[in-house]
Amino acid sequence: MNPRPKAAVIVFPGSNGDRDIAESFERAGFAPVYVDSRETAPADTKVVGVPGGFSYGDYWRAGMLARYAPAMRALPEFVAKGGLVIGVCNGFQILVEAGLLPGALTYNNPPGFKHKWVTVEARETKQKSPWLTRVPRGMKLRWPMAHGEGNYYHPDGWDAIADNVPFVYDRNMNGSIGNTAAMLDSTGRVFGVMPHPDRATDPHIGSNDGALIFESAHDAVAQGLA
Amino acid sequence: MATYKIELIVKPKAGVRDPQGEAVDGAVKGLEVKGVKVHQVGRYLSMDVDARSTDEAKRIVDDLCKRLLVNPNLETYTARVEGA
Amino acid sequence: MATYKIELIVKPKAGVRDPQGEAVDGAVKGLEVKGVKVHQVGRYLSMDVDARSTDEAKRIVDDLCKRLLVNPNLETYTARVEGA
Amino acid sequence: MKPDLHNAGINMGLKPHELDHIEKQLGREPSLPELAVFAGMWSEHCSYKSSRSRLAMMPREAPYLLAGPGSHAGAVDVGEGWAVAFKIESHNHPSAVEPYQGAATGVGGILRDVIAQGARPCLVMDSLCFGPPHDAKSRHIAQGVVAGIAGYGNAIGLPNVGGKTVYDTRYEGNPLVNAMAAGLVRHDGMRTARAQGVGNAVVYAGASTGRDGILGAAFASVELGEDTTEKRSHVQVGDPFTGKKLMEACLSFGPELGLVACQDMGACGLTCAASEMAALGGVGIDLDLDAVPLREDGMEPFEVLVSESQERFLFVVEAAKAAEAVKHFEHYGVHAAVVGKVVAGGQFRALSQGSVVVDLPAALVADGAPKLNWPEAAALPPVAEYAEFSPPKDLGKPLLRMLSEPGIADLTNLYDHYDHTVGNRTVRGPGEADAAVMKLPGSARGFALTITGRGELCAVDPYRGALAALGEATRNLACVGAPIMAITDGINHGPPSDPVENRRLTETIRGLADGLKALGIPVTGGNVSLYNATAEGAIPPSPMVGAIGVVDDVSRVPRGELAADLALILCGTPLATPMTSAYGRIASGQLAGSNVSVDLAADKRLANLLVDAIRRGMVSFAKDAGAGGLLTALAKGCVRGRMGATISWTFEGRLDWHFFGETSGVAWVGVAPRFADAFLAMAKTCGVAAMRLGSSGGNRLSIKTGESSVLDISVDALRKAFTANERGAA
Ligand SMILES: Nc1ncnc2c1ncn2[C@@H]1O[C@H](COP(=O)(O)OP(=O)(O)O)[C@@H](O)[C@H]1O
Ligand SMILES: [Mg+2]
Repeated sequence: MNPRPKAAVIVFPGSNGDRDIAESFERAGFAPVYVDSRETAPADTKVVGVPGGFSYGDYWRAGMLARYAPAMRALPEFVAKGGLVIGVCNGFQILVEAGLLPGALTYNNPPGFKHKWVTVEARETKQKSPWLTRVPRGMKLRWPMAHGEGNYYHPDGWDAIADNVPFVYDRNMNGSIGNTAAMLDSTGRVFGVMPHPDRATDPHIGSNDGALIFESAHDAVAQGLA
Repeated sequence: MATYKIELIVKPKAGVRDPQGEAVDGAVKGLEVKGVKVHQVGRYLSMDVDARSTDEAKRIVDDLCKRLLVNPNLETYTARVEGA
Repeated sequence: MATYKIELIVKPKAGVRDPQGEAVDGAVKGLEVKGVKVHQVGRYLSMDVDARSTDEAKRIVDDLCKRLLVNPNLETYTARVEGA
Repeated sequence: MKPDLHNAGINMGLKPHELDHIEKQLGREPSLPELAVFAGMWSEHCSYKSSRSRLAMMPREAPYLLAGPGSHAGAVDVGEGWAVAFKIESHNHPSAVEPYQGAATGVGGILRDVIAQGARPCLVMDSLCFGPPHDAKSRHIAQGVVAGIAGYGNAIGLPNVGGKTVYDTRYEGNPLVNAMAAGLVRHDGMRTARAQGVGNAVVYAGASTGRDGILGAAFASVELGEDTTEKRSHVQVGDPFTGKKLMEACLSFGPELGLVACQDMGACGLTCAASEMAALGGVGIDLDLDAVPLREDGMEPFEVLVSESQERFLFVVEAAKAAEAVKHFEHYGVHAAVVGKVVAGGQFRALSQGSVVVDLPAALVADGAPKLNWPEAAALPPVAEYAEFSPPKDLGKPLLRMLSEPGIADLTNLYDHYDHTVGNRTVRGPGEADAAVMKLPGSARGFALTITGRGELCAVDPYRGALAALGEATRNLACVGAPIMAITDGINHGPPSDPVENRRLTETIRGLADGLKALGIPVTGGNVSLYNATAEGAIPPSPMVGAIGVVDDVSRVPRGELAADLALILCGTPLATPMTSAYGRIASGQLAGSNVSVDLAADKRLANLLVDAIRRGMVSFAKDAGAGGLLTALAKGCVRGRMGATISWTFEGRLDWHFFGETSGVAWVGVAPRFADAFLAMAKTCGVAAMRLGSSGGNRLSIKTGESSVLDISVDALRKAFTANERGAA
């Protein structure tokens, strides 16, 4: 049997979803490794997870600082070589701040942190994403959301991003344009998502709908696509 | 070298919705205070910058804003420099 | 009646712990920017106030700060009034 | 003692007899910093001097109790080699002054107790009492408190999985903010606060020290300098980011890295941590105050000693590994410094600028406060019965009224400020069942926690009110299949200097003690907050009970929301007579009613039945009757499940008391019809009266007694009433 492929989880000071995403990788068949943000992921890493939490306390602006960490600086090259990246919640904010995904995430409207089980719907995107092969278009999934700065904004409006939005909330939760709940880069390999698929991979705790994401990535790696 | 005192204000860019400002405006209205309209809520930061001139101090601040403190998609900023 | 433009800055009271300020200072140091010391992080707010005089505008703002915008246990504020 | 010194001591809050005691024990006059040390450590908060002897009435032993009262946080064995450490702490007064930071630092503080035990925190719960939401000041406090709990807990990454919220005019101006935290630790991973090994280093780690939380009023005397109290003492500000870094650094700092003992710096800061560690270990500690990381200039030695700056820990570390330990903490981004050492003898000493400013027996500081025996009233003032009122003809109106009552009504808007699911352990969070259920790592096994407290009942009868809180905790846990196993308690009371209040305190503790004995379970530790009063008077006695139990298989835990096509069974025997209750208060308009209904034996029988049936996988829905009585409970199940129900039954006595009274030992159970007979048979064996009264389905809640319809209302209308009072929830 092939050894389990490595999934690196970057841990920033203040990250608090690192265990959640690592467990989700593990359930999908990966071998998760934690990588201190001051270091870089092992060379044989196929998949990188940027976890949720309050990196650097989320002071001043969520995700502001993380992009300068060595682990993050290595990501553009990693993606260019075919690596897969997922950022959840604060991880999504970090990927956006780092320029790996377009647009910006700002204060919820109405303002304030909110936790809620939400329903998101899968959409057709221009690029096929290895993160979504198990998620048919139109599928509805239940994940918890838990954020205060998840309001997705793009200066050029919905039309500029519509092709890259793989999930929308079934109703507006935080002010995001077009109810955007997630975003893909132009390669489809970088996936940022505001609600938490990583908290929906254990049927005992609310929903198993998040497992599809991590299993899709595992398929891609198993088929040598990443 | 001299030390310059800088006051930085970062606020929502024109056209970007400002839910925080709206919420504060709503709260003011809730107090039944008339004739007050809150426009924007932003962030304030004070710092000391060592530089050879006001211009250099400004450059350092601009650079810091670009690299870290301001998200150009959402925000603009003004920096006031007080002399050494 | 005239409309006054007010810029309000709310910042941590001297001596009160300012975790944001500490964290942002740490962030700047982390970027290896030398000669910059972040002191305080606070909030900025701009508003229009209808009043008969600068003094009255100031009074309205003071009152609003006391009732809503400023937490006197932790914060102080300065308000700049621009004429009508 | 010189008059100046005496006055300084009194200003700091020490009592004349305590000053005498200090002088006699020392055989000399204390120095000013020494007085500050005593003032802090002998405060009610740190010394329990008014309650200690009475707290000893509570049972505190059980074979599965791995750490009991006196440890940082008590710990119980939950199986598979895991222990859960859990504890309640109050932050009432800080929250009254500064709601956001008061509540936030309350959460930070209780987390550090759990961490000090060696446990990784895995949840927060909170029990809150506020003035009524229509009062603007109370609403402001409530919003600040909830935001503060959210601000700290969410950022540090702990799910808030449930709580209790009460709105009552009697908490106006004196809110109660009790936070409970729990954490997981392997049996062999528990830590001690016992300082040992002469020559070992004392290491400080965490945020730097400022003039935070130094009791301004206590130190406002000329001898201490010209500064105003304003300048000298700041509100404690919480920093969850530092808290998180510190938590990770502490949890990864074990014996292999030289750890000998640890204690968090909470009330009375450095002094409390150092003197208690020394006293526990029977050794002395020398502190070098000049080595303490400071945030502000010009701090005086006494300020450094009693500062309550947040996010700090003190460690005893093997001498040879001290430098490595400092590096360990710095790696995690927190300040650390060697600030002292363990010495022979039993003195707690502090040095500043080369001179000894404090030199006191550690045991005297930590445990030497003379007990305070306040006079006690012989009896409590009698409580009036509710005035007569006639029963409603129909249950609709009162039901809608009950559902919209703040504290009974929907709290989604409150608890959705909290993250419920971070950490991937939350099987049942707020609003999902009567108790929170958490999973153990990599297992189907779990544990359940609930926190409750009924000041409304205790105001009438603290003894029975305390029993009722234990009863409700027992039922709540049983509704998720967990037999109650241990509790932590938060006692919130008025000033014991008032003989009536002091008597109430005795009654409350006696109630808890007798109740625990009846249930056969121990208390693992807790918190006492006295002096909760405003000019309007004392708060009602408000003991909070945080209870834990083990769940064998989390996949069998029923829900508190009704599903379709269940047989609805009422367990227990509701009384149809007047009793102290939310209904009585609302219907009569009086804060009275002398009859607190409680029957722990009935609660225990009910719990045995529920736990057994749930373990067998028979139960889909379970909800006990608490505030609002059994009809309110069923209606909540309907609203949460968006599901109707049809009930029919005949009984004796008044309709309204029957349906809205708060009898012990009563719960609704919903089972698939094929299990109904088996469940009823089990009930009989357990000695629980149980009746199959109807079934779930449709979109109306309809009740018939005999031939007449007493309720027929749409679930939609129920939901509207339940969620109408948006302002109630912060
Ligand atoms: N202060 C609080 N923090 C978190 N959760 C709370 C708080 N107060 C109440 N809750 C949760 O809200 C839900 C409703 O509370 P309550 O009305 O007391 O119980 P129930 O409706 O289940 O009888 C419960 O799940 C409880 O845990
Ligand atoms: Mg209950």
